[in-house]
Amino acid sequence: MIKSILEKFSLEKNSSVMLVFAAVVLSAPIWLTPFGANYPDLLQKFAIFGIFAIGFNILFGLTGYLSFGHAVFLGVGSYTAVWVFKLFTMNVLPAVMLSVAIAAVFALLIGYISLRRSGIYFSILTLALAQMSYNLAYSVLTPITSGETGLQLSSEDPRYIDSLLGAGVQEGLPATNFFGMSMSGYSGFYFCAIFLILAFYISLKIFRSPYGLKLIAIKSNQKRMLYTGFNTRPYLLSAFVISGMFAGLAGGLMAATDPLAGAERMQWTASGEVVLMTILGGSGTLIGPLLGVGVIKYFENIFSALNETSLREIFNFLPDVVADFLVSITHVFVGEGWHLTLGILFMLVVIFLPGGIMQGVGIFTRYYKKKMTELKSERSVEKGKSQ
Amino acid sequence: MTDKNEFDTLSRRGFLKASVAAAAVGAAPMFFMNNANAYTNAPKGGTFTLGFNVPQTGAYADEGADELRAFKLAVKHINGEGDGGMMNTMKPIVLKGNGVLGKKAVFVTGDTQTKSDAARASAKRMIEKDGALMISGGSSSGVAIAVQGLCQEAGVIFMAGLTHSNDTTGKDKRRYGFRHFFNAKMTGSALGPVLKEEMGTDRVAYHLTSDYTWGWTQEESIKETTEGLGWKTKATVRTPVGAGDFSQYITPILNSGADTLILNHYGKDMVNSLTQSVQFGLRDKMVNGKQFEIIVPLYSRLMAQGAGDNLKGILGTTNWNWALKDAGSKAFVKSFGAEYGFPPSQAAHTCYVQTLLYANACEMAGTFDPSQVIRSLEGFKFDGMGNGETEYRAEDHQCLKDVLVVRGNQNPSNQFDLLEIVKEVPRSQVEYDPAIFGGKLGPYKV
Amino acid sequence: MSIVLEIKGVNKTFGGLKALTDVNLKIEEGKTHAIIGPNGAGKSTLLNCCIGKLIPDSGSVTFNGQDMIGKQPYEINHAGMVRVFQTPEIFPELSLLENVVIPALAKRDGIFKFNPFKMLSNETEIHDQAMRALADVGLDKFHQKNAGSISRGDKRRLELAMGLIQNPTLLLLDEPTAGMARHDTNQTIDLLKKIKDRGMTKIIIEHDMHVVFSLADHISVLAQGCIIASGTPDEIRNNPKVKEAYLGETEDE
Amino acid sequence: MDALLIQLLNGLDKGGAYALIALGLTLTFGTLGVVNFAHGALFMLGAFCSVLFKQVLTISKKVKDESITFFDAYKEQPYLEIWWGDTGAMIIDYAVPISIIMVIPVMLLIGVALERGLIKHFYKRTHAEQILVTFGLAIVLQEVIKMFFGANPIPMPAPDIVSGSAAIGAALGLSDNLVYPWWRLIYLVFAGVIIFSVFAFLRYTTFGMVVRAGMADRETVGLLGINIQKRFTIVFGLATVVAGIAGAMYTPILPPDYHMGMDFLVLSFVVVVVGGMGSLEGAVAAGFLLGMLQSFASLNEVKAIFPGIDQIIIYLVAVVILLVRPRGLMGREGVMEE
Repeated sequence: MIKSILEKFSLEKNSSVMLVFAAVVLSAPIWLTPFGANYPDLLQKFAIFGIFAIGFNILFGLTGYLSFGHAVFLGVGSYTAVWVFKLFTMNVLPAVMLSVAIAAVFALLIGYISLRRSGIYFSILTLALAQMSYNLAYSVLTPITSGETGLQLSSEDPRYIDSLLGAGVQEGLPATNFFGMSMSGYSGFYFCAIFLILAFYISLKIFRSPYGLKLIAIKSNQKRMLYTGFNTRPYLLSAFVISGMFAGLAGGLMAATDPLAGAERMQWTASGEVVLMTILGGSGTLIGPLLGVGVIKYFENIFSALNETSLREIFNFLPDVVADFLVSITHVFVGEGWHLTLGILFMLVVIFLPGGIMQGVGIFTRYYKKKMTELKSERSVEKGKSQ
Repeated sequence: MTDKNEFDTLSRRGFLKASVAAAAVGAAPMFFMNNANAYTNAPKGGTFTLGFNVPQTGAYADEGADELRAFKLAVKHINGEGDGGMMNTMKPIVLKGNGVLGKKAVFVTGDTQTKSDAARASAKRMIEKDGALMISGGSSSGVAIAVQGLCQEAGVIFMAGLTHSNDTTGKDKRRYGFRHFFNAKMTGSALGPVLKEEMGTDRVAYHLTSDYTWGWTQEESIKETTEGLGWKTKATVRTPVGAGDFSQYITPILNSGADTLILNHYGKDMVNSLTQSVQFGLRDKMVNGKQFEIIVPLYSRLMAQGAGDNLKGILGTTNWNWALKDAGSKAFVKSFGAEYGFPPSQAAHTCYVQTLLYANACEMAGTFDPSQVIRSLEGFKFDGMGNGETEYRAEDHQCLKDVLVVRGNQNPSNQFDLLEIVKEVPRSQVEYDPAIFGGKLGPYKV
Repeated sequence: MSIVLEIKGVNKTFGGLKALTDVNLKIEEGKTHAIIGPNGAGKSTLLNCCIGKLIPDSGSVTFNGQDMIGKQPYEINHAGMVRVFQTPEIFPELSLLENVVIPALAKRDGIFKFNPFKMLSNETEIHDQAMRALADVGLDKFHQKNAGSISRGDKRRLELAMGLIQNPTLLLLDEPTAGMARHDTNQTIDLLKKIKDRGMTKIIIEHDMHVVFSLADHISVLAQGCIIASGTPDEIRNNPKVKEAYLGETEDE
Repeated sequence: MDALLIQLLNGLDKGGAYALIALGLTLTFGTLGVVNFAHGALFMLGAFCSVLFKQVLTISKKVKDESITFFDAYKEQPYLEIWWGDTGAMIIDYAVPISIIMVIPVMLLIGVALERGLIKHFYKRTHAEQILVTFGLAIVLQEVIKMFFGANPIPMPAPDIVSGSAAIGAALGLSDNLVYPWWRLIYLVFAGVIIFSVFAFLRYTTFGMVVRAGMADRETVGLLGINIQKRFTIVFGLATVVAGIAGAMYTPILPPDYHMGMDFLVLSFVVVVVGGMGSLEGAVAAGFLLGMLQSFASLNEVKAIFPGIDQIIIYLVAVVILLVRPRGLMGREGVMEE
């Protein structure tokens, strides 16, 4: 599975892959318009969770180690970024950089402990450590995290660097910026998109490096790796830290585009979400996790917002009786029923496409290619006949 | 994959080139951004959009569904459909039942999931995609504070739904945020005299408190009140949110010498802790020669159904109850009941009132410009909305009004008759100095 | 001739069962040393004690003057002792080429190297080396095939290539022809003969006497955890003790 | 002293509940090799079977409350009470324990249907895929329940006679403060009986012997030509029934709502893993250990020294145990380690 995708991609040049990827990402505001998903917040979420999932995939997709506590690094990244905004400057660059660094420290710590075990024991260790962090952040660590309310900016924050640089005291809260560029709206999306492209590039490089091959080999047969002369622990730990840093970056960007950090970002359900995204899209593939992100975030934001009124608008070209019937059926699956639809989707995808959406894509392209070659051969046969 | 001849590596420069080229393609939508408007989402055409952000999944989904029903009803009434509900009883009112400023109200909905992140994402969608002028709804203080902060940044008015923490209009208050619902401080002030009357001045209280900001503010407010009465506080124990089984926190109460248990829990936690406390026989106990009592400071009829008979005789406060007999409440219950076949909850009531108040303020201001609408809401005094004479205090955007002290009904006459009104504590008794909680409202213009 | 591997007084018990009793063995450089014995004689236990999978209760295992006991498997690998497994331990999801590339990388990169930005496609040297190793075992034509999809015999040969590419001082072969058809066995014997002149020291654990006598320079016979005989193939062939304990039963084969 | 005794009892009680929910989960793990994220949902389904049963029993004659004019409000009286008087009232009062009669066959049916229709096809799939499909199933199940029963908890009181507390202290000549709810004591005994029955079933029947052999070595048992498939179906059904009755009997303690399964999911996984994958004894031991520790960690005296310890104790213990004992308390090598 992994290999076939790898080879499929290696047939093309890295640079052309990157070119296509960058073009697709940066033009997302245009081609997502017909889906109603072209507004800045959702675009930012696509990019940010894309980074999160790409990072998670480096650990899970390559080494097969299923972490159930990756959201901790997302949360840590967010808290770090908001604290940098509060204490130092509203410029997002130091915040994002520090988010990655602090997340790396946490990942090193949690990874060092959890990687002493493998299989489900590893998963439970990460889960337990993450839940501990979440529970503490929600309650006793409130002075640092603001607990349930979430850490927010306040007009009383010192912001030492900004005040040193003489940013005048303004009424209301300052906004995050990248050397003056606003982090909300489309510019915020492009800022995140650049990081997404960078993250994808790093992931691509890792997938195609000797290091990446060794990680895949660990997933394939860890025992053999030991006897082949590799100490697998540092490989796993480095992959864990890298993916933790990606999550930290995503957390930092979340805070950069929307300066709030809440404890629920670290809850097990948040960790579970990235697992589901990755598997749904196709773990171990380069693009799969991004597709998973797209589907789940789209459901969460667009499907949940549909209600009977909006459904009626969609179906109003039909005769009333048919429209009523369709509305009465579909409204079960949208709005408050979006969870139901998501659950059904999970089941359908995994039953029929064990490799996730990417497997579906693979089947489709293979079918398409086969058809094309059949068509060609038919034509040549016909040509042969006519001659 | 090691077949080296088939590909070359991507140089750093090539990568940059690729990105720049793609950026050029993607830059186009930037121009759609509209900077010319004087304020966010100024309505175009014959409609204006309201965003109703309620929990549709998770523990508060039923409460959210009830809020949504109220919102839909409010929009109908504003647009002059239906029987008009509180439009007929609200005083003063400038709404004419033809929409607002000649524009019809339309709405979009979203799911907060009772999570700050999801609620903010949903509110952002409403603002950025659907062009919502006002956001309302919600069923927890964490969400309310998170969304309120966002609305301040975006320049969109937030009319809070069910949120009871002091922080919403205290340390986290915002110029663009308004709360009609009462708060923990007011609960404490309202309960005080009733507790004194019913339980005397010589009691020992034991608090079980949900371990998050709302729980803490309520514990603080109740403690202040009861200690003011002369009660002692034996212990304040923090319990994790969603603990499910509270038995390990209840057992120590038996030996503590306390004679009153105060449950600073809401929703599912309240249902579970109350059910389990009663099972442990707390209410049958005699301590210090007094009958042991349980108090649930914040009641919700909807959630309380889950506690069943355990609720009977237990004191608490509520923002509003459908059994109130004033004209405003009757009008609202009548149109809600006719529409949906059952009475509205307090969450539905507050959301309905908030929507009407917002619409009325726009009409009064003569514009949808939030900086003007805020000014007309600040200090606005009104009546006929079910809570007696009410004022939106300008200093902290908290509605000051009467508070209901209620008790679980011992002998309900029907399936909705769960709460019995003990006392309508007048506004004068629950008022407080807005300065005590600190916080800053921020600017009118963002 | 110098001694590559020296096993001295090794004992190992499992529960109450004595698996190895005072085993002494010296393996000379460049020689092919076969260890034979009936099932349950302790051959695999002995091998596992050499490569770090098991720790003997007493005794020492010295390789090139280094004590091997308690060492991690990857340390033993880098010391120059490489094992070829009895049941093929390969990377079934990867291609044949990648299967051989990995041990080649181990040889070059050591126990850990962090090089995520190096492209695999630029590793020309490793690639050529791997293709040569596959050619040695006759698998170079299928190098793109999935290792999980090839026949068992091919898997064994793939493993051999994975061992050979590391060019170890000592190669431990655990029943290299077990479960192979006669034709495949002969091919493997030819292959092992071919690499004999590379000067690699080998230990072969084997049931098949045909294989043993065609390859070994020196044979040790293990029975019930004890070495009962050691010597050249001819000496072993004529040793009555061995005949009694072991060969008698299999001569008809 | 009393405080410690009652906390000990509370720990046992919690432990019984944890052990019971972990038991079914570890059965599915150990025998079928399936990571079942829908196990919590099955617990929830059991509880709602009981709710449904009670709702059927309390189908009522509705007398309109004439004082309410804006909508229909009723004073309700169940037909059972009208027809059979006190006997009817008593049947309703005992709804929860009686509902077990319905819960067992219904859950068995659900379990068998799920195994045949879905789980069966996932024995050979990766754990990640099992997680995704069972998680999807859990969401679907809970959303369906939400559609019919709403999101709010539903009160399910215990029979009146056992709704209060047992005065254990007074009976033993100790302090009057040593009381414990009857229903929790019943649940503890019930958990013990179920756990014991499952163990006995696996130990003393041929069927159980094969299943245990299957837990130890799946392939060999398959090779013996035993129809393992059929047994797997029964085991899954058994696990479903255990989860279901555990849920049904828990309703007086925790008024059920559609989300309760998810709330128990993480906890039950931690219990199973701390016990050791595939070890029934381990799961039970871990259940009691964690219940006990959680109970004592929640004492005010302990919390005063370690703030927040009650919130993390379970996870902390899980981490420590897994680091000290690589495969949990009683796990075997090679199970679920890939």
